[in-house]
Amino acid sequence: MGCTAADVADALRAAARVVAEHRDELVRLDREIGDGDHGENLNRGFAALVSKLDENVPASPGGVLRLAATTLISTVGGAAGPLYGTAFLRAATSVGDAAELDAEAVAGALSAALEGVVARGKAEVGDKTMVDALTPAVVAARAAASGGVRDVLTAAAEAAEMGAESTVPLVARKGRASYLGERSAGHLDPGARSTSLLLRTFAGGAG
Amino acid sequence: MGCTAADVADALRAAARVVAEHRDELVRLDREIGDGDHGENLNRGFAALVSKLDENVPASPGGVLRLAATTLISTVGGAAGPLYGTAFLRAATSVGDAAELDAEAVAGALSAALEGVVARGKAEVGDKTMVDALTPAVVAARAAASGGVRDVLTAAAEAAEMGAESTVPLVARKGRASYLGERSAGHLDPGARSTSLLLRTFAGGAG
Amino acid sequence: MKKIINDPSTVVADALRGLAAAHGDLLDVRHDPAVVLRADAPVPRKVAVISGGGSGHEPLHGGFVGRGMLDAACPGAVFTSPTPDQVQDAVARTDGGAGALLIVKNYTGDVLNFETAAELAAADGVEVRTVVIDDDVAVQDSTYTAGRRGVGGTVLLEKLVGAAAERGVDLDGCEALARRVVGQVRSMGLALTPCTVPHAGEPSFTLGEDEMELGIGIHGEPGRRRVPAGTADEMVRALLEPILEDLPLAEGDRVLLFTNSMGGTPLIELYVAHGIAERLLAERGIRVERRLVGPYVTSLEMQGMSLTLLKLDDELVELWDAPVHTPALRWGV
Amino acid sequence: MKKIINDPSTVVADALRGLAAAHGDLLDVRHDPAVVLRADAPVPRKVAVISGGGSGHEPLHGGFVGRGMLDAACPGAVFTSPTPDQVQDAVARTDGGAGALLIVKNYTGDVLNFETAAELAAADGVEVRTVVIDDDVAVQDSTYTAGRRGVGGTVLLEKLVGAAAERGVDLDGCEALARRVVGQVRSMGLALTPCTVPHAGEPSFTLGEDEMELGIGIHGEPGRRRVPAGTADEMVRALLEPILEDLPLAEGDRVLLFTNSMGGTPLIELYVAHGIAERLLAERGIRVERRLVGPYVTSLEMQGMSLTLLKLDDELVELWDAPVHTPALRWGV
Ligand SMILES: Nc1ncnc2c1ncn2[C@@H]1O[C@H](COP(=O)(O)OP(=O)(O)O)[C@@H](O)[C@H]1O
Ligand SMILES: Nc1ncnc2c1ncn2[C@@H]1O[C@H](COP(=O)(O)OP(=O)(O)O)[C@@H](O)[C@H]1O
Ligand SMILES: [Mg+2]
Ligand SMILES: [Mg+2]
Ligand SMILES: [Mg+2]
Ligand SMILES: [Mg+2]
Repeated sequence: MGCTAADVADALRAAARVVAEHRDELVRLDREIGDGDHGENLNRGFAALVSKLDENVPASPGGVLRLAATTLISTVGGAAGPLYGTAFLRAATSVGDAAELDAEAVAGALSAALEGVVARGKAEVGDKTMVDALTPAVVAARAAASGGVRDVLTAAAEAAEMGAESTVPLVARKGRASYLGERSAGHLDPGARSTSLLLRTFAGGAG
Repeated sequence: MGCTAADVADALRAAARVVAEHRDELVRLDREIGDGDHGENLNRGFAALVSKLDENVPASPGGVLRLAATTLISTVGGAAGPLYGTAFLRAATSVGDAAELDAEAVAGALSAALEGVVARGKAEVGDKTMVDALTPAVVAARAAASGGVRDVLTAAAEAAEMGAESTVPLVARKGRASYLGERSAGHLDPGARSTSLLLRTFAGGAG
Repeated sequence: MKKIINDPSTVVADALRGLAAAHGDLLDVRHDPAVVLRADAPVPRKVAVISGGGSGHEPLHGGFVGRGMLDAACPGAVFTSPTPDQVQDAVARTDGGAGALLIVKNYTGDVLNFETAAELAAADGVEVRTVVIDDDVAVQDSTYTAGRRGVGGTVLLEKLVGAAAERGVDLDGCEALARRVVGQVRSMGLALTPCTVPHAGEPSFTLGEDEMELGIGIHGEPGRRRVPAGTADEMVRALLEPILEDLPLAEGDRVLLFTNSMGGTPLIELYVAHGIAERLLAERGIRVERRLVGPYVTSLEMQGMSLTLLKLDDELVELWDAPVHTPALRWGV
Repeated sequence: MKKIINDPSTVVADALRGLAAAHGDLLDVRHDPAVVLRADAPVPRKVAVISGGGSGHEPLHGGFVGRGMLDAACPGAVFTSPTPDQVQDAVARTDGGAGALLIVKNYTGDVLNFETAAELAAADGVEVRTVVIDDDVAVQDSTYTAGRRGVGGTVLLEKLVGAAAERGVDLDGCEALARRVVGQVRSMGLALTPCTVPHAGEPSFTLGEDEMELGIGIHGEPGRRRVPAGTADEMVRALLEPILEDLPLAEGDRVLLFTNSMGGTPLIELYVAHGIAERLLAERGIRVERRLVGPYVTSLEMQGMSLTLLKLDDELVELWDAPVHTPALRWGV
């Protein structure tokens, strides 16, 4: 019951739909404490990814993740482009060329993704960024790794959701929202929100 | 009971007060069908005139009218500056260097003023300009010229008021309001309104 | 009304002080009466080219004073024509013995005030000619109106006549050139938002969220028609078509295309519009050989744009390319 | 939202088409990936000076491509940093064998994307240096933030480094100059109105009739503080004082004063502000030796302004005065 290249591709197509549905919400969140483009940026990137997947789905889960990485890097821009791009790139590297991913592999991929985001963006938990969603997700995923892939992703998604919510009272210390100082408190971080949306989608679509 | 230089100067000071009071109204009227500066322009001009009169009141009524003319010409700008300037200049010429103006002289001055405005601006009655206020005022002034100066000015003021009102339904054919075509109908012409205000003030203040 | 001003009644004088500080190498800015002069005025034996008008259209006209363009500009109050004494002073200070050409935008106030000024300057012994520009095709039925307004074409006229005067063309020649340019330049504008005159304090008109004013002038006056705003393609067509109806151009004709912002429209939108206008003209076989894109004839902070087309020939191309050194237009020096 | 656009998702490409049409003599505008190149790129043996960033700040950066300034600009989506492949392409197409200097405004997105691009370009065999500009004094406590933003100072940096590269200064020299300039340029901005990003469709923030945002960046992000709007004198002081606190200038020091419009503020107001800034600096004995006034680093149609001060010395004055020929800045040619 592992996760194949087709499963990963399906999960990414589902993610593209969810991003499109939540585009305006993410734009609004980013307008409040950023520059109002997060939903648009991700939507442009995931739409481009779907086009690429329509042309050709790589043979391995790692190949699909690598395609996601390069596509997002070359189409999203902004902070989220390189950060999500690096996340997918590290995840791809972490799974190597395995034909199927088991729960351990998925948890390991999430963990690698987080390391990539932190390596690029230098954010810590509490800085009010996507790291606040991804960090608890990785902890929960690791704890659930003895179960199935779906258990891992469900645990990650739930933790990410709580992690995202936890950004509301925070004063931002990274990214554009940090320019607002105290005025950034009281708002949900758009990148944390998108991370939680993506993980929830992967959990829903995972085999 | 003629009108002396001091009387003319007092009438002009009173006019400056009335223009200041009605500045915003004239701006609003001009904003509706013009460029929103008529009240500001006249106010600037009459304020400058008061400063000059504070320095020195010329000896004759004609001298005072000439001072009004040159001051308005060099401070008002726009269409109203040259038009009112010419009106006062022609009025000054028409009264010559008489020390006092009788009813005939006042009616003659108004008549000369109208001729000046028409010579400069080429507007006819019905074009929705100050000419629509000044023309009936001159007719009424002439008819009242056998009475006193106050009769002449009161008759002129009343006729000017009706003339100004008559501009409301008109489609402008001269000045800035003409660019609006049919859309200029339904609005009082600012220049006609200021003409009627000035004449009403002169009537109130005349000896 | 939120504006970067201290006081509506001093805004023109305050802005002139800033202009003088910014461009002291090019300009000699005088107050009482307010006149913006070329720093090296008067230029001996050169026709003096002088313009002016209400303020609020910056960089018009003060931004176009300098070598190869205007010798002097006379700024009136915001949206109010200057007074005759300003123009008389400008003529006196720029007269190099070859006479003066006054470029007047066709508004009743401007025409009347420059008319008086021309008389005063002539009485001072300077030969003065006046050319009135009326390039705005939005004003129709000119028998029933004050006639067409002078808008975007003014900057092209000032550049071309300024170049001719700089080359030593005499007063007759400058006047003839100016009349020729006026005959072959046409403009049309639209507004997406109104502007607020400082002393009025309220917007010049109000527009619904999806409306635009078509055929506006440059004084915040409402346009001829209020229509749905539409796409950039539709807006550009709405401006270009009346111009092309009025200025008959054949396939292969050469033009200068001037895409002008009314002040508040950002450059990114202006370039979108310019690209569309170029495409539409190319489709008709009209050759755009020179272009000007930017906020050059503005209406305070109004959002909107105008298009201007000038029919070109070799002489006009050469004059357009001639060196110019002013605060707002500069090349060849 | 009323804008002169056809479609929010094509606005950058459409504007680039207009830019190409307007300045075909100066620029080579490419799509997929979007890059604005000097028409004569690559220039052999010259350091390539490259910048880029989100669109919506026009004329920054595309309007500064040309002789004596940038070799290439990489426009991202509106207010979104460009992607690494754009920058990699720009480096490849402008590399004249002397390496490339990337000028990056300090925003997380820009820094990350240019970082990746620099790695890719280095892998392509081009020597690449990156200089990050962070001149915005509005951002305090930089340990608790993403650090100061790059704003108005960027255009001065691009001009100065572009001039050095044009004179044949090598990559080390250009980099050192750039770091020196970054060390002595400071800016601060305010907004009177928000702007509307086309794809967002709603204003980036809302302001009361008498409020202004102090310490805004250039992406429509709210500022640090919301304060009463006040007079022009007060506004200019509110910008100048934090700059002077941060950039210690002694009496007699020489500066370049850059008075920048955020896009929607009309030139008449900008000159009012510039005049005040000159007066305040003169009162402190600081010598304004060069100035730039206009909408050069904008935030779409936002009304507001920023001030930038650059401490000058003979070398910087000479580089500032050196010829430049781009769509938005031109002199000496
Ligand atoms: N240094 C960082 N580390 C991790 N995440 C970051 C960092 N900076 C910004 N982010 C995330 O990126 C999100 C903003 O993305 P986006 O709006 O697409 O980019 P930009 O800020 O360039 O407009 C923020 O909400 C935050 O979650
Ligand atoms: N040709 C004309 N003849 C007579 N009066 C005119 C003419 N043109 C304009 N006016 C008058 O001038 C008034 C406008 O004056 P004002 O607003 O001061 O000048 P401007 O139109 O230049 O802004 C109009 O309301 C009208 O009464
Ligand atoms: Mg953002
Ligand atoms: Mg008016
Ligand atoms: Mg006026
Ligand atoms: Mg962004």
